[in-house]
Amino acid sequence: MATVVRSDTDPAVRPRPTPARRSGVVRRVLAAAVVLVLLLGTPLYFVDSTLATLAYCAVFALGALGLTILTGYAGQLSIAQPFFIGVGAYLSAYLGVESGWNVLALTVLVVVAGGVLGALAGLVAVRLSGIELAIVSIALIAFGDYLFNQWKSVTGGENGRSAAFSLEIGGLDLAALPGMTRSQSLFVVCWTAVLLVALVARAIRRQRAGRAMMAIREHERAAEVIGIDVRAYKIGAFALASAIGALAGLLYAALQQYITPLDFDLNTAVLFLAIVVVGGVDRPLGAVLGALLVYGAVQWVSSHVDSWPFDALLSSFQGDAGLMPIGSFLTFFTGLLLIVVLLWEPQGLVGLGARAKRRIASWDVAARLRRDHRDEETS
Amino acid sequence: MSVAPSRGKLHIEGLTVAFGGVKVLDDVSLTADAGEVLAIIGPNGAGKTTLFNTITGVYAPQSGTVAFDGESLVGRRPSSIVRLGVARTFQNVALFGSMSVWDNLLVGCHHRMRSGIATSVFAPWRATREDRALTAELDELLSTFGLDDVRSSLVSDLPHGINKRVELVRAVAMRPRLLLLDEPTAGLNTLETAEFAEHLQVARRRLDVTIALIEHDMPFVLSSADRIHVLNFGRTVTSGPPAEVAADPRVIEAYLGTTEVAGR
Amino acid sequence: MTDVLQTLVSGVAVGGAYAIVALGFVIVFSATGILNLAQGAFVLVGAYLTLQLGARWGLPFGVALLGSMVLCAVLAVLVERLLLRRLSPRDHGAAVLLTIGVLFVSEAVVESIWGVEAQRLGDPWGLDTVTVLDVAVAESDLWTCLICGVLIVATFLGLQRTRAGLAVRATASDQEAAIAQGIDPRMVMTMTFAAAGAVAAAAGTLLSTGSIGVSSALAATAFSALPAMVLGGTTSPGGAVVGGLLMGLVQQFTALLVPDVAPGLGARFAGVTPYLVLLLVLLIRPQGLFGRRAVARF
Amino acid sequence: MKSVTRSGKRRQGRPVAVTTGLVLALTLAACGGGRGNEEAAAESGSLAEVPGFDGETFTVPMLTVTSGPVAAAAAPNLAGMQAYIEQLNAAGGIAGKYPIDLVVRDTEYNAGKAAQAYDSVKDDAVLLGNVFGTPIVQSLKDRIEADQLLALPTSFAADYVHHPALMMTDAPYETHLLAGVDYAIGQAGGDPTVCGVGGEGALQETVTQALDYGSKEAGYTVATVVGIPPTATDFTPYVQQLQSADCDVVGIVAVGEPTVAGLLAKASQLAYAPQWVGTSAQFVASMQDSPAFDYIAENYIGIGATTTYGDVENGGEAMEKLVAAHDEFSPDVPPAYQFVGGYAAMMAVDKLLTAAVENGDVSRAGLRETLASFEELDFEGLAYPWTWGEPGDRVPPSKYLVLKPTKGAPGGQTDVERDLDVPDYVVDYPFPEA
Repeated sequence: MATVVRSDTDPAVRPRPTPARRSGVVRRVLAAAVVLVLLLGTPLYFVDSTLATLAYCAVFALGALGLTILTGYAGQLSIAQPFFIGVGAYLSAYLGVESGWNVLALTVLVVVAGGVLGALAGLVAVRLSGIELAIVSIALIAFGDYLFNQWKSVTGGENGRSAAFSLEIGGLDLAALPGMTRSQSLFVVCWTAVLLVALVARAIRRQRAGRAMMAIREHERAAEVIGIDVRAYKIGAFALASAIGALAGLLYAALQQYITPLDFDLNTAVLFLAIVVVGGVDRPLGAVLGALLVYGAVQWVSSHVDSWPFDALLSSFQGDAGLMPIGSFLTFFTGLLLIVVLLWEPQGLVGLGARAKRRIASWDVAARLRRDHRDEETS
Repeated sequence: MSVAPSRGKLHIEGLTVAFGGVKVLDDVSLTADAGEVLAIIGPNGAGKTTLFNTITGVYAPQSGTVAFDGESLVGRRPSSIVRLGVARTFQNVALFGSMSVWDNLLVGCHHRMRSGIATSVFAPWRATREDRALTAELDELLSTFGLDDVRSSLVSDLPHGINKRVELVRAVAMRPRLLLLDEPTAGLNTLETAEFAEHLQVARRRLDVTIALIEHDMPFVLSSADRIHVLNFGRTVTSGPPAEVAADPRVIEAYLGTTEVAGR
Repeated sequence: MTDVLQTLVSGVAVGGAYAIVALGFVIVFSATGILNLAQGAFVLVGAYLTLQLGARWGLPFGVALLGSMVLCAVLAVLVERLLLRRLSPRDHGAAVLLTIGVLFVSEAVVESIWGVEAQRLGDPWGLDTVTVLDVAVAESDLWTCLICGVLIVATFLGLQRTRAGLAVRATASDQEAAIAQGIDPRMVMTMTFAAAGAVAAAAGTLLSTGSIGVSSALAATAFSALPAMVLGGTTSPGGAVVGGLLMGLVQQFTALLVPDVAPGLGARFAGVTPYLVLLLVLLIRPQGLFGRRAVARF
Repeated sequence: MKSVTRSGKRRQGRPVAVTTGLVLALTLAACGGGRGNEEAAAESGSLAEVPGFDGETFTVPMLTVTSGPVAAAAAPNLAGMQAYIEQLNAAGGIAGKYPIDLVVRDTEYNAGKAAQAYDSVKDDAVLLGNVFGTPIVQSLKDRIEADQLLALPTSFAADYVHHPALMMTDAPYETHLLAGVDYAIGQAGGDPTVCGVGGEGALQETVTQALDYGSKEAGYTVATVVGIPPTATDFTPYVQQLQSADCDVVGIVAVGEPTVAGLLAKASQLAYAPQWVGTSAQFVASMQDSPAFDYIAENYIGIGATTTYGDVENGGEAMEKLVAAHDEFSPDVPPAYQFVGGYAAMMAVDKLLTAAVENGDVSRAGLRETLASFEELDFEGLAYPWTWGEPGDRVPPSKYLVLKPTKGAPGGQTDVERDLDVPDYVVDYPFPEA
């Protein structure tokens, strides 16, 4: 006990790691190992088409991470995320294909452009309250639709444009990492991006910036009077979310090699909302789990329409037996997921996990109480 | 070391605040000297909370001046007023519900830190270090005010009485030199009120602070205030030491129209 | 000149439909604070119910329309009772998301029951027109305007002259005070949803009359009416009507003028003009044309 | 009929690390199959196995639209394709012994979804039996070319004619639009004003360019080309634009069925009656129920290269087989004009694969060689033939027929004129080189 007191008061004596801190380090190393194994092991395990789907999952997770910060942390319900993803996608497709920009330069440009546009949107948004903001963000989707369709020299109009730009940095081709196929490489690249952004989002959540945003979400006026520059943080959250969205757009374009205005429409917006709601809106892990579950499930069902049990339930063309056409089913599935999760576990999968953890912890406590009780009886 | 006469002093002169032509505050002047506890009393709708909102920059006055430390507060944004050392609590507790007590205190220290979004993105360790630097101080605050047990509880899970205290501690963590307390004992029972009075004394000893408080609980006011300022319909009724004000017939008339005030 | 008049007529017809959809949004929002995007679902289902009752089961069109309004009112109340009521009443963000879920589910269900092809609604007006001042006016447009007008007036009378309307207005202006006066906010919520459902069914039906037909694209119309709601002020029923009409006129006139005045903008420009007008209005007057800005309280 | 996909032969690979998080692992497993060995296919026949051919069956993916508002337009076309393949398989398949497995994927008329669907089918495809819709073909054609696949588009833009990856079975929009306008001018006599209507964007441009060419070559006046956005619901402004330009002949290109029906109905309300000329896809069966049907029958003609459904007189034996296939394999799908087009397209696939089997090479390169060796690909009277050969030498059908809406006819259209020659200047239309 005495040593502890001394180490606290005397800065020259470094505190010895307590058991708690040591277990924290062990946990961190373990987590890093798991992530690394998943990141590099998965490409060896799955076929290319599955890896392509998983890479798309990563892009959707990335876009959703922007919403984690904007909607989850700062409480600003925005539907406009696909607009910023679209801006990132078209910008990189145009400059990458037409002007042969290096992908590293593209990344920087796209992130900066997304951030600036997001900050501009934030400037308008700070004047609006919750519901108006949601509606005005729908307006942004409408503007995107117009812009992407109309600015034909850049976007190719409604038929879209090629996005087959080179992913080479120096000698390293990100689409063909040493010893890997295109799908394997892009899987690694996209999930690495998710990992980095998720770490940033996690850091924000635990630090001053994130606390300020959550304070705004919880009680905007109190946050203001406590000394938080609400305007600045809202604009910052918009800028960051949009920058992340634009980065997701670059990867989306790189994956799909072709983009059209339909990729960034209202349905995509709802898909993103479903992802963050299902996963858990205010945790980075929620965005990742939500993307895997929602987008993964949608892709899985569409590629298994002809096998049991979907062959009986879903029809894949006119005259085919089934309760529902496959396309309608995907709409149905997204809607139903939203309803079920909101009613049953508004914190999403992450909340479910937390609840299970609390349940287990309460067993622990119960067990300890029983043990204490027994000890008392014996003594 | 000579101290400027305006240091720690809240000075309001001729303050008028109106909404849509209705004057909520009408030519109000008051002063709270450094280290003093000034109680502001008056019936509901007298403009007390509006006064606080105007001091903290939520509302802009039609005319008049508000100065603290000799600096004018009019026209400043709330966040910049906080940086001048003004902290407040709220009539209906305004904590951040789904955050822990600990995080609420850290939010209270917001203006004392520098790291922002960019820090978290580019140098997250610097932000972590900044948080760590406050750990000892906040730990000590928690134990001083008997909140060790609820350190990581969510505020929304805690009872009202505890939350009133958390809010006070959050205000203390802001290291204010002017502390505005809006009905600090509202919703507390007698025991809790007594406890709160004690905690307020602790806070006073820790901080070199001027306090203005809005309160309906007269025994609490009479025991903790150095001076009382009475508002009614947005106008000053009177101002003076507790005993004097409590005996003023105009106050008795304005305040619920009973003699209860003086009787206690 | 006939061009202008003709466009005026079509603008009013399109705007009338926007107005009535926006009215449904406003009734629910002002009383409950919920942005009910399931309004799109009621619009869609309402049109198909009219189709089913009228064209398929042979009921007269007027009866089918009324039947569809009643059924949609019931459906809306079910959505409110079974789903929305289970959410925390203050969580308006979750409520928006939930109603989006309802919209998606109903869209899918409608598609699997009635198919995706546009179908004739079976309204009595068809393509008949009357000529007024050299302008051919579709009878379906005239009836659309008329029925919208009747519904709008009925809504206003309902809000102003009935006890139920008083309760809705009281709740909209101050929920706590309304509760103190013995008004049950849950009852108010139910009533507003029923009204919104009925109005939506009428809107969906009217939007599908004449040459257009019923299709699942109707659900998107609900989104198009959103700017009208904000434009007028989110809590002002009169604002919704003015906002809707304004949007319809702006949209139709843009479609007419763009090819001559600024062909570079393209035909799609008409689709974004409502949003442009909305942004402009919001930047100048954040509370909308007829909205009030709530005073912040602690 | 239900096509069998290859998802059945999944294999679990060796376990990754034990540390794999439970949820993640589950989701990953749900996302698809293990990386299995693919050389397990049976050895039979003398043909070498290639992607999309396992020695017994050809796999032919179809990227079509089965949901959303466009699905209605794609359905009869797809039904015709399926009917042909069912009939073929019932007779043993290609060359009597290799059945075809159609794998239907829904693109939702969304190029992004199509790209993802393409990724999932391209490695197991002998060719793409169908790619439906202009935005989808546009988005995929370069990737199809990069993968050296062949695809049959249901979308008829001028720049597909000489594209090495695309095998068109119907004439491009330009050919039919120009031929139709030429025909309508001839019928009307005098010097009528010509206008165009196209879907806002690329189709509007297609119409503009084609009519520009027509006005230069044939000397008529083109007053305006109106673009209609896909979201339009009230068509008053667009009819007004045509009306105020005094258009007598209006050519329409593929702006989607609800749009065409709505536009014509609004024109009838506003008492505006020019000669409307559409390409074959513009009129669909449901327009028979339109309140404006009488107006449409009076004022609209369609131009096509495909024989109408049930016209045994001109379609001969092939048409009899087609009707039999419809009655047996897709009796629930109402017969439509586009059914014949789909059926004919699969006939082309049949002929191509049969020839390739004879040549002993069904690889992607082999198919392209076989296609290049065809002089003409005959549809046995179901449609006017194309001139094939090397991509650069391909020429669209040089004959056309004129269709008129007729209530009760299969698909609601009958031909009023057949075997008309496409004017020379239209045959010489400068289709872009790939």
